[in-house]
Amino acid sequence: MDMTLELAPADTAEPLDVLARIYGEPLLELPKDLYIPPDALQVILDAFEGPLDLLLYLIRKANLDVLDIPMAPLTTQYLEYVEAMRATNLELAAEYLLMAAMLLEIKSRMLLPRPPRENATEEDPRAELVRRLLEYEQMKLAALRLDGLPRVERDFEWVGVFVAEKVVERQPEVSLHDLQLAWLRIMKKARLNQHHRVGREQLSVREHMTAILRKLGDGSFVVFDTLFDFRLGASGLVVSFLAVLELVKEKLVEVTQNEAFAPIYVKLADGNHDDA
Amino acid sequence: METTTTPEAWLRIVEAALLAAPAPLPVSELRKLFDEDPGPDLVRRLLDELRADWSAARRGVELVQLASGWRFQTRAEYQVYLDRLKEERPPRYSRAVMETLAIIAYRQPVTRGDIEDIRGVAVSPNVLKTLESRGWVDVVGHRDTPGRPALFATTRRFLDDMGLRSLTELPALTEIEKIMDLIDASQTEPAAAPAPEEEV
Amino acid sequence: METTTTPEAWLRIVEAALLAAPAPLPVSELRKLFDEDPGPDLVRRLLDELRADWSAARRGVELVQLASGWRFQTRAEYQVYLDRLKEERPPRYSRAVMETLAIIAYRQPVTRGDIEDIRGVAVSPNVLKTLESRGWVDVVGHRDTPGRPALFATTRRFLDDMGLRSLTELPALTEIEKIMDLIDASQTEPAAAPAPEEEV
Repeated sequence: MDMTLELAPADTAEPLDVLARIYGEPLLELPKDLYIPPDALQVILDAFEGPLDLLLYLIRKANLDVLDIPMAPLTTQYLEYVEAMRATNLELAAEYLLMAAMLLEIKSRMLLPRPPRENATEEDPRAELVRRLLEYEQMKLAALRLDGLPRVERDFEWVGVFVAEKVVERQPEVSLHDLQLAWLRIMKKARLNQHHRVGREQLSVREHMTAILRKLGDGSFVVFDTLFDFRLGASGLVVSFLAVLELVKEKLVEVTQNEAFAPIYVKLADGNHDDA
Repeated sequence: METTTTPEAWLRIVEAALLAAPAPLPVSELRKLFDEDPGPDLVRRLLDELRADWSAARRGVELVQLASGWRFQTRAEYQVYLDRLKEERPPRYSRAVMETLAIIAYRQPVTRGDIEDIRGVAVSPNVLKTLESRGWVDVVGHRDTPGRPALFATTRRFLDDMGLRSLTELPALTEIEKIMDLIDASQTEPAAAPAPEEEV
Repeated sequence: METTTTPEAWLRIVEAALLAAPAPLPVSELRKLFDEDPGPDLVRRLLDELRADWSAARRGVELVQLASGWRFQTRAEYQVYLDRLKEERPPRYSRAVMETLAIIAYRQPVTRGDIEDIRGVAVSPNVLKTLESRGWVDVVGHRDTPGRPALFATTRRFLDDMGLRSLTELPALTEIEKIMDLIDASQTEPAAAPAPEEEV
């Protein structure tokens, strides 16, 4: 473990030796025990996160065996301390007092004579405090390491380039199923359900009608033969032809032939084209 | 990067700043990036170089200059892809639009009057405009009857967007009608008389 | 780009999406970019390629994988420059906040009482509020004990902001034994004989 266990308060801006001033004199050292001079109280409370934190500091820096603190003077000090604290910060005082009480309890239990043969089963009264100190220590270090992780806004920035959006509304998506449902609705409403004649072939006639209309779109005469795509095969040609007949019937196109066997011309019915 | 910062390094710094900036950065702001103010001209040269780099790499993001400064932004042609990540529910066409589209698809070429006959209600011009602006429907001619009404048909684009090669691949109406028959039968209604004017 | 989209073109699309995304994009989300779902493996390959490309170009921006997906971010060594454009410093958190965060991160889910037990002091409501408003911590339930105290846990956002993919990437907890040498030594002494010279 190459990591130095720096247990001093991480965010104390000032060095520890000017931690506080008592009666104008700098407090050069942290207290050797849990007694905090009332005048330095606020500063120390700010510097430490609580009695556990202070205890850890004392273990490391003052090389103090917390379990060997003289308990009687400590108790006296703490009573004075709580008295001084009453006005200002009772809640925090309570925490330090609780810690003092805990230390006293440990001390008293250590002093109790124990039956010689039952050592093994009886837990060391210090175990619980040690466990808590260890756990807090571990979390303190974890906090430091967590703080050391590169963090967004402090150590790096998210990239977020502007999305250039054309002010186009988003187009609805339509599936074939939607189309089918729409048709179903129409038929239900219009009671068109008896028309069984609308099948694939007739639809393809419709498709060819549209295609032929497009070919004639500019209004000029088109040679009849060119309306047919011979690659479609016989059935395709028949459908194309039916489409032309249908267009004639619907008066959408005009078919002209000057004389027998002369070329047949087809054009859109009069004025039936885009005047573009 | 600390002591001797090369022009290339400055290019990267300006680039990083622009990529992470929440708003366009003016040249005056970009000058603050440097250890010593390089003046506006050098910054502009870096910006030009950066713009050319990104443009040459044909990325989906480009550096552009706006009134308030420079920023990276996605190219417009990438919007279609980026839109796919949007959470919002896709908008839907109204019933009128869908039914009109169905009628044009299955009965083309049809006039507005035809559509109104089938739907039994007037067709708002907006409905047809919606379909035309989508590129799914257009006017392929005019019927030679009084008023010479426009004939609407579906377009190639419509087939493409639907993933069809031809109109014959549209779901067969006979299947739909079978379903209809079943529904009607279950409703125990006597089969309605065929609408006499409907002939294809 | 419409019909034949090459792998190179897809790379650019994924890149543009990631550069423009306001939050990390998971692979499942990136798959939506494609015309046809390419499956997760192809997307991962594209991401690896993209990461390698950007890394090789030694840019100030890198592609990283985080808890909630992939995202571009600026490299830490560029922060010193980017900070020069910042109006205000990012918040610096007190020890109380960081220790509380560590306890929640490593011991989650925990109640406020658990945190107080470990730290030995009361947890101010502001500390938890700070962490919650940063989006790093939230309430994931309540412990079934009297008072039903809220259980706190870290969020995905916390991992994202720390550059982590999962909680398992948190720095390992230090094994602390050495500091307790004194105590250990006293414990290994024959416990039956309390030091008689101890004062009370």
